[in-house]
Amino acid sequence: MATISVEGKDIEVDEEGYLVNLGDWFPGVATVMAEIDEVEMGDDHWDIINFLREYYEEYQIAPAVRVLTKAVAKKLGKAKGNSKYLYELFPYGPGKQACKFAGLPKPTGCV
Amino acid sequence: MKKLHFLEVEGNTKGFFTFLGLFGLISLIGILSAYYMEHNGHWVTGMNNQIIWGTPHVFAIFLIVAASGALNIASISSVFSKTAYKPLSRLSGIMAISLLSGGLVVLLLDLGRPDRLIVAMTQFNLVSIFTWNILLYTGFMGIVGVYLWTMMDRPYNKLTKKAGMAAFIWRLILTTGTGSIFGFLVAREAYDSALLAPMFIIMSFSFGLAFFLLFLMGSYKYTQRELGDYIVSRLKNLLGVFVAAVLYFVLVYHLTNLYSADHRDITVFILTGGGIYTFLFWVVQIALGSLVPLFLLYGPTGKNRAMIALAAALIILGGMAQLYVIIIGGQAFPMSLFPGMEVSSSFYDGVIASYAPSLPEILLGLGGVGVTLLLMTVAIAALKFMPASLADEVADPHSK
Amino acid sequence: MSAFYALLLTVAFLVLIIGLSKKIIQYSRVPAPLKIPVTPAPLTKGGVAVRLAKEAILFAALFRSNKWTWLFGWMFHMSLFIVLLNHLRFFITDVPVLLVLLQNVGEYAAFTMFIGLTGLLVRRIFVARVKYISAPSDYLWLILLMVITLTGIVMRFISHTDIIAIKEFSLGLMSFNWQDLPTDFPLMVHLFLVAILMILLPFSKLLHIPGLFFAPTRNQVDNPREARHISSWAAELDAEKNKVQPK
Amino acid sequence: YQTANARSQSEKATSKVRWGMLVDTTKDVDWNKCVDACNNEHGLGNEHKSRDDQKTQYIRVVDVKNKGTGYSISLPVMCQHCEKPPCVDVCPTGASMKRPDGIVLVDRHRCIGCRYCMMACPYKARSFVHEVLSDQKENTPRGKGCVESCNMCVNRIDNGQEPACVEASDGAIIFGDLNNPESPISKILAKHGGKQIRADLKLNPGVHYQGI
Amino acid sequence: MADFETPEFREYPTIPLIKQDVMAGKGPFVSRAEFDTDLGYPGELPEDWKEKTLEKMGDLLGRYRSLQVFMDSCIKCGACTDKCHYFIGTNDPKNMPVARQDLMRKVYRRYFTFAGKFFPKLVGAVDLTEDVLDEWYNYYHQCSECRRCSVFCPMGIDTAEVTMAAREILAHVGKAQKYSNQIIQKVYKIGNNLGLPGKALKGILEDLEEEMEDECGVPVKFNMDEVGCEALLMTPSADFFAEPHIDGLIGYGKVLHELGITWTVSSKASEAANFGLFIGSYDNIQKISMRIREAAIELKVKRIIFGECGHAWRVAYSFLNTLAGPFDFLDQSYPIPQHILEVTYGALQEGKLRMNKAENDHLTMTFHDSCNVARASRMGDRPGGQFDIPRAVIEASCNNYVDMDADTIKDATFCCGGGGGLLTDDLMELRIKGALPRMEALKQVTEESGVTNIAAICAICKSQFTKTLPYYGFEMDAIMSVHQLVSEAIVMTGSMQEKELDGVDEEEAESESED
Ligand code: SRM
Ligand code: SRM
Ligand code: HEC
Ligand code: HEC
Ligand code: HEC
Ligand code: HEM
Ligand code: HEM
Ligand code: SF4
Ligand code: SF4
Ligand code: SF4
Ligand code: SF4
Ligand code: SF4
Ligand code: SF4
Ligand code: SF4
Ligand code: SF4
Repeated sequence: MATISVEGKDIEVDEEGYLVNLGDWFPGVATVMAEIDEVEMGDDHWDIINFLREYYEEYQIAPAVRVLTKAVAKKLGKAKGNSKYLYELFPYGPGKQACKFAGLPKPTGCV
Repeated sequence: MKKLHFLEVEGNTKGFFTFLGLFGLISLIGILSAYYMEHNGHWVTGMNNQIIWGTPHVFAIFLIVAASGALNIASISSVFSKTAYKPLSRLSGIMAISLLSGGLVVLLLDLGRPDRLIVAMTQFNLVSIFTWNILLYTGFMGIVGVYLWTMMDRPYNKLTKKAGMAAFIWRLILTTGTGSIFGFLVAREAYDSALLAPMFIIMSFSFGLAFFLLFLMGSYKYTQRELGDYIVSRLKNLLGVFVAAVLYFVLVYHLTNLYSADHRDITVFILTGGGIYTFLFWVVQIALGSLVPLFLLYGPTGKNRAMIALAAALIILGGMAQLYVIIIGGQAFPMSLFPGMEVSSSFYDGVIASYAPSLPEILLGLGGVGVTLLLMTVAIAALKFMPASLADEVADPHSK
Repeated sequence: MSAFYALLLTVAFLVLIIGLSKKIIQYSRVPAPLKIPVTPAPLTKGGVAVRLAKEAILFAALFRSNKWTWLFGWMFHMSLFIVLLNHLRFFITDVPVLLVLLQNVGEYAAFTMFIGLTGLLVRRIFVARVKYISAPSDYLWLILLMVITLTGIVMRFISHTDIIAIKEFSLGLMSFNWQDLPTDFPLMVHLFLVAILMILLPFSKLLHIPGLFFAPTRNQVDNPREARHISSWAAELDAEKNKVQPK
Repeated sequence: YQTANARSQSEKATSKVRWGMLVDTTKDVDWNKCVDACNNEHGLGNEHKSRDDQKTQYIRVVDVKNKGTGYSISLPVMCQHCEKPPCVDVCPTGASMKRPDGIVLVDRHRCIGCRYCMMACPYKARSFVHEVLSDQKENTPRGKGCVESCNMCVNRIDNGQEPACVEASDGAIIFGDLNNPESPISKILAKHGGKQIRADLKLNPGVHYQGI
Repeated sequence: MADFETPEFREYPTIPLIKQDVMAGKGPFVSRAEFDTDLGYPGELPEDWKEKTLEKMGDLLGRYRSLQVFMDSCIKCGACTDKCHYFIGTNDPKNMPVARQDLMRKVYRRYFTFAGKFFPKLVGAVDLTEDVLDEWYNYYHQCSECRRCSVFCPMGIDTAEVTMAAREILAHVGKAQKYSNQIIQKVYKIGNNLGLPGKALKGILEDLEEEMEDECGVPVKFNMDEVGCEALLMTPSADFFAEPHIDGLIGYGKVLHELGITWTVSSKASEAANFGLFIGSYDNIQKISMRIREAAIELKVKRIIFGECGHAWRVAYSFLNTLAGPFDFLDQSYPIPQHILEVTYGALQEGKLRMNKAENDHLTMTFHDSCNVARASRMGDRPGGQFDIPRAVIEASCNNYVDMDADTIKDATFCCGGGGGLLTDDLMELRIKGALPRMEALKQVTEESGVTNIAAICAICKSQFTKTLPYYGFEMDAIMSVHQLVSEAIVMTGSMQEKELDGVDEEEAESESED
C-alpha cells in the first residue's frame, strides 16, 4: 500500500490517494495532498474542507452536491452557491477531490 | 441552408407493405402474363408477322429511355455542378437503375425464347446495334452502381464527379444506341432519320423527369417527409423546358419528313391518315401530352401540386402515345417493295397492318412498371437514397 | 477407388449427422436463465419466427452492418442453397417440377457462389480489421469451398463426367448397394473435399447454422413482465433461497 | 451449336460459290405451285392456332400494279439472300447468319426470338413462329419462339438437289452459282440481264428477276 | 489533468485503422479481499488458478446457453468490428467486439473443442497462462456491456454476455474489479451504491420537501420508509446525491404528487442499480434484487416504480420477475415493475398533467438513448416504446427537440462510454476515448440545429456526461435528466406557477415571489 509523507509521518493511502485510515487525518494531510494535485489551498478551500468534515462526522457520508452548494450559499452568498464555483476550487470535483483532501472516503457509485 | 441528411424509409409499416404488395402484385401479374404468352406462343397476342414489336416494346422502350432521363438529375448536379440538384442525385441514380431493370425485364420476357437469355449474354454479334445495346445496358447498370457508391460512401465522394461524368457520357451513348435501333432499320421509312437519335435523347429527359417528379411527390407524400416548393418548382420548370423541346423536335422531324420524298407518305399517314395513330398523335401526344401539361406547368395552376402531378402523368401518357405511334405506327405502314406501284399479296404487302394490343401484352408492359416501382420501394427502404427532408431550408441554396 | 469414396462419403455423412445432432441437443439442453433478447424484440412467438427468418434468409443484421460483406456473404449463401437444391437430383429419382425449373437458372449459381466466396476472401486478406481476427482456418474454409465450387464448375461446364453413373452411385450409397464411380480427377477432388467439409462442419465455425437459431438474443420473446421466465438451474437456486413472502 | 456451322464448313459450303436464283416473271406459270412446293418441303402450314397474319410464309406471290398505266405482273418473293443482309447485321446473337455460299438462314439453337431481323429485312421475308408446333419435317425442325425464313432449301442443296420451288416452277426459276460465269444462271444474266427488287438499297440480293 | 489525448472530432465518421496495443495495460484496480468475501469470491489468485478458471468456464458453459452458442457460432465475418465505441475511440484492435470475445474463445477452443485440442495453431487456440488472464482482466474491463455489437452481428452474438462471463470467472480466481465489488458490498452493508446511511438520506429528502414548498407552494412529499404508500420508488442512489440526477428526482416527486400517487423510498433498498449485472454474477444480481421484494412487502405497497436508470431498468424489466417474483402481492393492474416515464407518459396521454413548455424555451434538446434501455429492455406495450416514450415526454416538456444522427440513436445508440462498471476514475482514459462517437453525434446537432442540451435517462450516463462533455468542448451542465425538463414545465395544481400562469390572485403571487 502506498504512503505519503506529511510532516515526517508516513500516512497510508490507497491506490487513488485516499486515506486508508480516516483517523490519520490532520490539516497537514490536506496541504500535502493539495500539493500533489497542484491545487493551491486558500481560505475558500478550507471552508469547504471543514464543512465536509463536519458533515461526515454527523452522517458518515460525504454531503450530496446539492447539500454542499446550499451550505456554501448560506455561508458565502448565492453567487458561490453552485457547483461551478466548487469545480473552480477543486478541478476534479468537489465530491471527489475535496473529500480526498478532507480525509473522507471516496464517494463511489454512479457519480 | 440546412445540412442535408439522407435516411431510409421506415420499412416496418403497414403503408410500406401495402405498396410492396401492390407493386409486387403488378409485377407478378406481368410475369404471369409473360408465362401465359410463352406457354401458348405469341399467337395469343395482337402481334403478327407485320407488327413484330407490340405493346410490350412500347413499355420497354419507354422505361429504358426514361431510365437514361432519370439519371439526368444526378448529372446536372455532379457534372454541371448545380448544387440545387444534389439532394436528388441518389434518388435519380437508383431510379435510373430501377427503370432500366423494369424495361429490360419486359424486353426479356417478350422474347420468343426468353429461356435462352444466356445465349444473348454469351454469344455476341458485335456488328449488331442490339448487341451493343445489351452491353450498354449492363454497363449502364454497373457505372451508375459505381456512381451511386461514390455518392453514398463518404470517403469516396471525391470520385463522384468523375463517376458522374462517366455515367453522363455513357447514358448519352445509351440513349443514342436505343434510338439507333430504329435508325438502323434502313428498310423502314418511319425510322430512317438522323433526327431520331437526338430526339430520343430529349424524349428521355422529358419522360425520365416526369417519372422522377411523380415518384418524388408521391413518395414524400406517403412517407410524410417535407418537400419544399423550391425543388418542385425548379423541377417543374425544367420539365416544361423539356416538353417544349420534345415538341420542337417532333415539329422539325415531321416537317423535314414532309419535304423529303422518301418519307412523305408515312408522315402523311401518321398526321392525316385518320385512324388510331393520327388520333394518338394529335390528341394524346400533342394535346394531352404536351400542350395541356405546358399550360398546367406554366399557367396559373403552376404552383398547385396536384396540377403538377397531373401534368407529369399526362407527359408520361403522351410519351407512351408517342412511342406507340413511332413503334407500332411505323410498322403498320407498309414497306414498299416497288416504290410508286400498288402492291398486294397473301402476306399483307401494300396494306396497313392491323394491330390491337391484347390484355396480356398490356399487363406485361405494366408489369415492367411494377418491377420498377417495386425495386424503388425496396431500395429507398434499404439504403439511404431519400433526403430526410427537402424542405426549402434544406434544398434551397438561397436559404440561409 | 469407388469403395474408398463410398466409405468416405458414408462416414462423412454419419459424422455430419451425429456431430450436428449432438451439438443441437447440447444447445437445447443448456439453459438460458435470464431474458436477454436484444430489443426492440417481438412480443410473440410468431414475431420471433419472423425475426429469425429475416436473419436466416435476408441476413438482416449483416445488411445493417456492412453492405459489402452482406453482398458477398448473401450471394454466396443463396447460391450455395440453390446449388444444394440442384444437387438433390443426384439423390432422388423423382425430381419435382419446381426443381427442374430451377435447374435452368440454377446452373449459374456456381458462378455467383464463386464470386461471393472470392469477395469474402479478398476482404479477409485486404481489410486489416478482418485480417486481424482471422485464424488460418478461416481462410481455409473459404478456399475449400472455392475448390469444391471450381471442381464442380469444371465438371459441369468444361469436362463433363458421367452423371448417370454418379446418380447410380449416389442412389446406391443411400441403399447400401455400392456402385462404381467414374474416376475423373475433378470428381475425385470434389467428392473428397465435400467429405472433408461434412466431417469438419460439426467441429467448426460452420456451427453458425444451428447457432443462429439458438442465440437467446434473437430467439427470445420480449415478455418478461408478463410471463415469469424460469430455467432449470435457476429454479433450483430459487428453491434454496427461502424467499420472503408477504404475511 | 455447331450444327449449322458444321454444314457450312462441309465441302460444298465454300465462298467459292454463291448460290442465287433468277425468276422470269414474264413466263406464264402458276407461282402458287412454287409456294405449295415450299410449304410441302418445309412442313409449313401446320400452325393451327395462329391467325392468318401470324402464319409463316417463306415464299409468297406478290401482285404489282402500276396505277398510272394499269400494267400489272405477279411474282414470287422469298428471302432474297442478300449479299449484305441487314438481318444478319442486326441479329444480336449471330443466329441470323450468312453461309459462305451466300445462303442466309437462322440457327434455331441460337435464335432468342427478338425479331429484330424481321424489323430489318426490307423484303418482309421472315416469319415468327407464334405457337407450339408438332409434326415438323425432319430437315426443318421449326419451333415456337424462333424466327425463320426461306433457307434456299439448304438441306436439298447440300444433297446436290435444287430448291423445291425451283423444281416446281417449270423452269421459270433458275437456280445456280452466281460466282461461276459458266453456270446457266450467270450466262442468262449476262445475256438478258436481270433486276433486283429494291436495288436502290444496295444489298445485292442473290435473287434476280426478269420482267419487273 | 490527463495523461492521454482526447481524440479529435473527425470530419465525418469513418472506420478507423487499427493501432495495436494502444490500450494494453493492467486494467482497473483489482479488488481486495475485504470487498470480495461478502460476494463469495476468494479475493486473491489461488494456487490452482488454472484448474479453477477452466472449471468455472466449463460450469458457465453449461449454465448459459448464450455463452455456449456464442463461443461456437462466431463466423469471423467482421461485421461487429467497427461497431464498438471503445474501438472507435481507442483504435485498439482488441476492443473490436469479436476480438474481445476471441480472448475467451481462444481458450475455449484449446480446452473444450476437438479442433483446438489437436490443431491449436490452425484455429487460433491458445494455452491458458497468467498473461492471458491479465489480458482478459484488462480488455474485459474495456467493455461497457452495451450490446451495440450484438445488434449488428448476423449471429446475434452479444459480447456483453461474454464479458460478464469473463468477469465472473476472473472474480472466481481473485481478479475482481475494485469499483464494482466495493459498491456491491456497500449495497449489502448500507443499502445503496453510495453508502448513504438512512439518516443522511432522510436529511436530503426533508431538504427537498422544504425546497418544494418554497419553490412551488405545494407540499410535495419525499417519503422514506412510510408504510402503506401506494408505490415504492426505486431509484439510483445517485438521484439523491449528484447533479443533474437530483433534478430528475424532483421531477418524479412533482409528477407523482400531481397524480395523487403516494410513494416512498426504502432505506433498506435505497438503490435501484444492480451492479451484479456488471460482474455477471447471477447470485449477486438475485441477492440485490431480493431486497426490492423485501422492501415492497415490508412497506405494503401496491406497485413498484423505477426512476431513471438504464442498468437498473434492464435488471428490473428483464430479470426482476424471474429473480424475485412472482409479485402476486402487488396490484396487477399496473406493469410490474413500472418505469417512471411510463407513469408520466400515461398521465400525459390522459391529459392529467398540465405542461407549460415555454419554461424550457431557452433549451434546444436532444436525447441520448441509454443503451441498456434501448437494447435490453422496453417501455410501454409495444416494441420500440423505449424510444418513443422518452421522446414524447421530452416533446411534451419543451418546444425544441432534435434527434441526433439516425445511425447513433435508438437501437444503434452509442454508449456514453461509462456503463458496465467502468464509471471509475482509474479508467478515465477509456471513458473519455469511448465517448467519442456519442460526442461527435452531439457535436453535429449542436452545429446544425443549435442543440444546447442533451437529456438522458440513466444515472451512469448523466455522471459520465458531466465528466466527458468538458473534454470535448461542451459545457458540463449540458446534460440533463428527462424529468428535470418535466419538473421545469409541469404546472402543479395549486402551485405558484399555476397562479402566475393563470393570472389569478396576482397580488399574492407577486408578494410570494418577492420574498
Ligand atoms: C435440344 C436438341 C434436341 C434434343 O432433344 O436433344 C435440339 C433441339 C432443337 N433443334 Fe436441333 N437439337 C439438338 C441437336 C441437334 C443435332 C445433334 C447435335 O448437335 O449433336 C442436330 C444435327 C446436326 C447435324 O445434323 O449436323 C440438330 C439439327 C437441327 C437442325 C438442322 C440444322 C441444319 O443445319 O440442318 C435444326 C433446324 C434449324 O436449325 O433450322 C434444328 C432445330 C432444333 C430446334 C429449333 C427444333 C425445335 O424447336 O423444334 C430445337 C431447338 C431447341 C433448343 O432449345 O435448342 N436442329 N439438332 C439438341 C440440342 C443439342 C445442343 O444443345 O447442342
Ligand atoms: C438573387 C439571385 C440572382 C440575382 O442576383 O438576381 C440569386 C442569387 C444567388 C446568390 C446570392 C445571394 O443569395 O445573395 C447565391 C449564393 C447563395 C449562397 O448562400 O451561397 C445563389 C446561389 C445559387 C445556387 C447555389 C450555388 C452554389 O454553388 O452554392 C443555385 C443552385 C444551382 O446553381 O444549382 C442557384 C440557383 C438559382 N438561383 Fe441563385 N439566385 C437567383 C436565382 C436563382 C434561380 C432560382 C433562378 C430560377 O428561377 O430558377 C436558380 C437559377 C439556377 C440556374 O440558372 O441554374 C436570383 C434570385 C433568387 C431568389 O430566390 O430570389 N443559386 N444565388
Ligand atoms: C452427393 C453429392 C453432393 C453433395 C453432398 C454436395 N454436392 Fe455439390 N455438387 C454435386 C454435384 C453432383 C454437382 C454437380 C451439380 C450439377 O451439375 O448441377 C455439384 C455441384 C456443386 C457446385 C456447383 C454448382 C451447381 O449448381 O452444381 C457447388 C458450388 C457445389 N456443388 C457445392 C457444394 C457444397 C457447398 C456442398 C455442401 C455443403 C455440396 N456441394 C454438397 C454433388 C454434391
Ligand atoms: C456426390 C457427390 C458430390 C458432392 C458430395 C458434392 N458435389 Fe458438387 N458436384 C457434383 C457433381 C457430380 C457435379 C457436376 C454436376 C453436373 O455436371 O451437372 C457437381 C458440381 C458442383 C458445382 C458446379 C456445377 C453445377 O452444377 O452448378 C458446384 C459449385 C459444386 N458442385 C459445389 C459443391 C459443394 C459446395 C459441395 C459440398 C459441400 C459439393 N459440391 C458436394 C458432385 C458432388
Ligand atoms: C424426373 C426426374 C429424373 C429422373 C427420374 C432422372 N433424372 Fe436425370 N435429369 C433430370 C433432370 C431434371 C436433369 C437436368 C438436366 C440439366 O438441367 O442439366 C437430369 C439430367 C440428367 C442427365 C444429363 C443431361 C445433361 O444435361 O447433360 C443424365 C445423363 C441423366 N439425367 C440421366 C439419368 C439417369 C441415368 C437416371 C436414372 C437412373 C435419371 N437421369 C433419372 C431428372 C431426372
Ligand atoms: C441457415 C443457414 C445459414 C445462415 C443463416 C448463414 C449465415 C451466415 C452469415 C450471416 C455469415 C456471415 C456473413 C459472411 O461473412 O458471409 C455466414 C458466414 C459463413 N457461412 Fe453461413 N449461413 C448458413 C449456412 C451455411 C452453410 C450451409 C455453409 C457451408 C457449407 C456456410 C458457410 C459459411 C462460411 C464459410 C462463412 C464465412 C464467410 C467468411 O469467411 O467471411 N453457411 N453465414
Ligand atoms: C455422393 C455423391 C455424389 C456423386 C455420386 C456425385 C457425382 C457427380 C458426378 C457424376 C458429376 C459429374 C456431372 C456431370 O458430368 O455433369 C458430379 C458433378 C458435380 N458434383 Fe457431384 N456427386 C456427388 C456429390 C456431390 C456433392 C455433395 C456435391 C456438392 C456438394 C457435388 C457437386 C458436384 C458438382 C458441382 C458437380 C459438377 C457439375 C456438373 O458436372 O454438372 N457432388 N457429381
Ligand atoms: S431478304 Fe431479308 S432475310 Fe433475306 S437475307 Fe435479305 S435481309 Fe435477310
Ligand atoms: S429473332 Fe433470332 S434470328 Fe432474328 S435477330 Fe433475333 S435472335 Fe437473330
Ligand atoms: S428455296 Fe426452299 S425455302 Fe426458299 S422459298 Fe424456295 S422452297 Fe422455300
Ligand atoms: S459480427 Fe458476430 S459473427 Fe461476425 S465476427 Fe462479430 S461476433 Fe463474429
Ligand atoms: S458490448 Fe459494447 S462495449 Fe462491449 S464489445 Fe460490444 S460494443 Fe463494445
Ligand atoms: S453504457 Fe450503454 S452502451 Fe455502454 S454498456 Fe451500458 S448500456 Fe451498454
Ligand atoms: S448505473 Fe445506472 S442503473 Fe446502475 S445504479 Fe447507477 S444509475 Fe442505476
Ligand atoms: S448511462 Fe451510459 S452506461 Fe448507462 S445506460 Fe446510459 S449510456 Fe449506458
